[in-house]
Amino acid sequence: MPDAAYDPLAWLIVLPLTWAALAFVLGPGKGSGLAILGLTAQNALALALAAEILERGGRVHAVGGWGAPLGIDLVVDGLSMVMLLLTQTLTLALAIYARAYFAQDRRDQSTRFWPLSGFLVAAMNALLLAADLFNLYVTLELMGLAAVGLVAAGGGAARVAAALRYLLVSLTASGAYLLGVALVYAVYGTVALAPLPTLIGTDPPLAFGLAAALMLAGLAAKTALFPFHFWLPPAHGGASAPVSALLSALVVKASFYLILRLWPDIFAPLGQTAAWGLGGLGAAAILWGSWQAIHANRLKMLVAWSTVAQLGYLFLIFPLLAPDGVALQAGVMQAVAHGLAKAAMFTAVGVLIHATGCDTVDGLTGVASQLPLTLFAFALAGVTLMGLPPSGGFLAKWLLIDAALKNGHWGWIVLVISGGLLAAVYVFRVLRQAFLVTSEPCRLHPVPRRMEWVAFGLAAASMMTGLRAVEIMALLRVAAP
Amino acid sequence: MTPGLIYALVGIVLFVLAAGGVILLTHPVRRILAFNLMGSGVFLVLVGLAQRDGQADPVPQAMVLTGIVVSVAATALALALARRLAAGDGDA
Amino acid sequence: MSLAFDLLLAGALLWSAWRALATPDLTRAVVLFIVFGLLMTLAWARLSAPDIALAEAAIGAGLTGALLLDAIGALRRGEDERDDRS
Amino acid sequence: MREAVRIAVLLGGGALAVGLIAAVLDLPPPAVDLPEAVAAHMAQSGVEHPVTAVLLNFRGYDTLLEVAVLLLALLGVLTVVGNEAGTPGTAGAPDPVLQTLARLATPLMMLAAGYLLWAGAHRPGGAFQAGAILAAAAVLLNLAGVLPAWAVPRFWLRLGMAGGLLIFLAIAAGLLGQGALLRYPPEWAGTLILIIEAGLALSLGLILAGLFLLLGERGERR
Repeated sequence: MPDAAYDPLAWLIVLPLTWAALAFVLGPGKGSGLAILGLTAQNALALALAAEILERGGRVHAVGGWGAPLGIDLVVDGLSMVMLLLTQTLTLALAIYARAYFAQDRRDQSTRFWPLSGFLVAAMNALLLAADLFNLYVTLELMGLAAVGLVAAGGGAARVAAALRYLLVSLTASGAYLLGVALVYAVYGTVALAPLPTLIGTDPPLAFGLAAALMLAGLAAKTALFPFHFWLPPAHGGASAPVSALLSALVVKASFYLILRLWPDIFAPLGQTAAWGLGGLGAAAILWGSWQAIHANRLKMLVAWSTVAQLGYLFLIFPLLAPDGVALQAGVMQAVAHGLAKAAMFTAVGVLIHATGCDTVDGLTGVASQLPLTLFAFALAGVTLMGLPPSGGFLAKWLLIDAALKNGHWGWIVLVISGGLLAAVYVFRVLRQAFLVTSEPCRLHPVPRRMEWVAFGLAAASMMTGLRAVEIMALLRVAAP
Repeated sequence: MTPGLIYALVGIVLFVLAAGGVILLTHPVRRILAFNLMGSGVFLVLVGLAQRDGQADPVPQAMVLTGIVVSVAATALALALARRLAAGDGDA
Repeated sequence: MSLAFDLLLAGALLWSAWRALATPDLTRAVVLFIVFGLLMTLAWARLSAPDIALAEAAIGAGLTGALLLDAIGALRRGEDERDDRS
Repeated sequence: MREAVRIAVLLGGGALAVGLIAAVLDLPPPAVDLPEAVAAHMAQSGVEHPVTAVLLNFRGYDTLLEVAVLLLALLGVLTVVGNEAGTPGTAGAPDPVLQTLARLATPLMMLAAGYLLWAGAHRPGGAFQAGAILAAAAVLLNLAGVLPAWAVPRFWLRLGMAGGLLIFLAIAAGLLGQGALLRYPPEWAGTLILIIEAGLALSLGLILAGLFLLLGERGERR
């Protein structure tokens, strides 16, 4: 064990909380330098932690030194490590993008962006590491409020309405989750994750079943699983570009991660019915989200509906989860690839909207010749969403098909392939418009190159995850102690 | 029947009633009010069930203190949004 | 005796919550919510949780009630102004 | 459609309530006896009141994140109201009786807050209740027209609001050398908890008052 004073596990939570609070003290619009400095350090910490657990395996940090069940444990294993790395990388890239984005002409929207995003990252990291059901509730609320604050930033009736709806859904969902936690405490006398599996055993009482169902429903609503998806498109499609990217790429993944994390111990006793229920809703989400994306007029709404569809894939894995871990790999790969690709897409769209001055697909006519790098980034991200090789999205879908084949679920294979085709339709809709040749090329506003390069870098990373998947899979195999 | 069990049952009814309110009501202030009632219901279940044998349990009590503070924070944010929304409609 | 008190309080809690949700008049609903908060304070005392009783009185009933009252006041003033303009 | 949702909610809610009540009436005794564990470790906690021990020592990490939640709500409120021209308020609506009452009550409430903070180590009370009473005093002064609604907070106010969290973070991280976050050495636990609580009470008071006063309109309008 490394010297405790430098334990990256603890600093990954303390550091973002500190710079977020300091950014608040500095005042409106300030704190971007602090944020980028903090996020760079967090990336270094995450890499150090990854190297450490690859060598020595997952470990526990007992906050207060008490240990569960009296105290609260933080646990890092392969699954949380992959998500931690994704979080730190994405937030650093988006912070660089946001700094250029807000420097343009949107100072009003940036006033509280830095402290809010700091608390968001802190909440993400705390959520990924927590091994205590009640502590998870606090991190969920922390993340929900940060996300709502970010959506509302900049004002405008549509944004505020979207933020309020998002907040009420999020709060109701947390309420259901917390009632589940209360029942778990009533049945077993503890909310720590470590002792629960042995306590639950094979024949849990009715109260536990209801608790699990309430928690699952709350988390599914937070992940915007169909039919609880209605809050997502206005919130993600209405916010400013860096915020949309943060929300679509990371925030919805956090509650999915929790479902995945709690599945074997808490939700699996609900049985195959629950697994197939989630899978069926995921299938509906793929079809409905893609359909809406194909028919969206506004560019950002198209990308937001595509998130609804792509989240659907994550839920297809639950009926396929098996000890061989292929379905789990498929889910994590999809979360990582979609996170990077969707961040790339929203940042690219942010560039396009800034350049053309309008947020419609039709307004893109002929921009390809003037913003080739951004269009290329959008196309690369689209390749991941369609699931074409060699992208991370391809690998995710390949693993999913592999797991479905092993179980003989042919329906899933048809679904995965048709989902890819539907994604191709909405991605090409945008590209075709952008490549149309017009007699009078429109005059575009200049865009900082840095914004274009971030979009491209994220898209390239979503491709690279397909090529460098071995490392991710190796990390994923690291078990908790 | 211990007080713990009685208030836990009240909490269950309260939760279901208020959750229905959050989903079905339309006026934002009413929905926020319903959310607060829902929270109170959960808190009663948390402490009440833990103390169903009549013994005080400091752990859920501390959790509820945390929960009450989180609730008021969320309520203030929600009301700020609702007020902004109403004001924005007037300006538009 | 204490059982009777608990049952009475339980009934009062549920009644005030139901009325707070169902009353057509918004101001009245908020007043009922504050009444509910004060009843909750009693319930916490009965559950031997004086810490929560204190917090509930100050935050649950007091601050939340004040916030809600303030909000409906502001919303109502906003509506009046709009009516004046039209 | 709306009617369908309504029926679904009513049926689902009814089924949930019946299921929960049935489940709750048939509960086995819990396997883990946490109150006993709390009692067994009280001596090392640095305080004598079990709820305070859980809140600031055994589960102090929950409380740390919760303070961040409060600060975050304030940030959210600022994002929403901050775009309006923040005209600093002037006290209005003078009601002499209410004003005198508020002026008399304020020092008493301050005193009560201080007492609760100090008492929290031994009996019910502590930072949250103390902060709430400080906030209530501010709200009362505002309602009486003595204290105007707040405009966008200045540096020192922001520092006061974030101070509680920053002190908590500094102590939590400083104790990493002891082996873990927030691992108080038993002989220092009482003092450190009191420092954290004092910071929290002040910041919570300011934030809770801010949540009300930043939204308030008394005096802000013509």
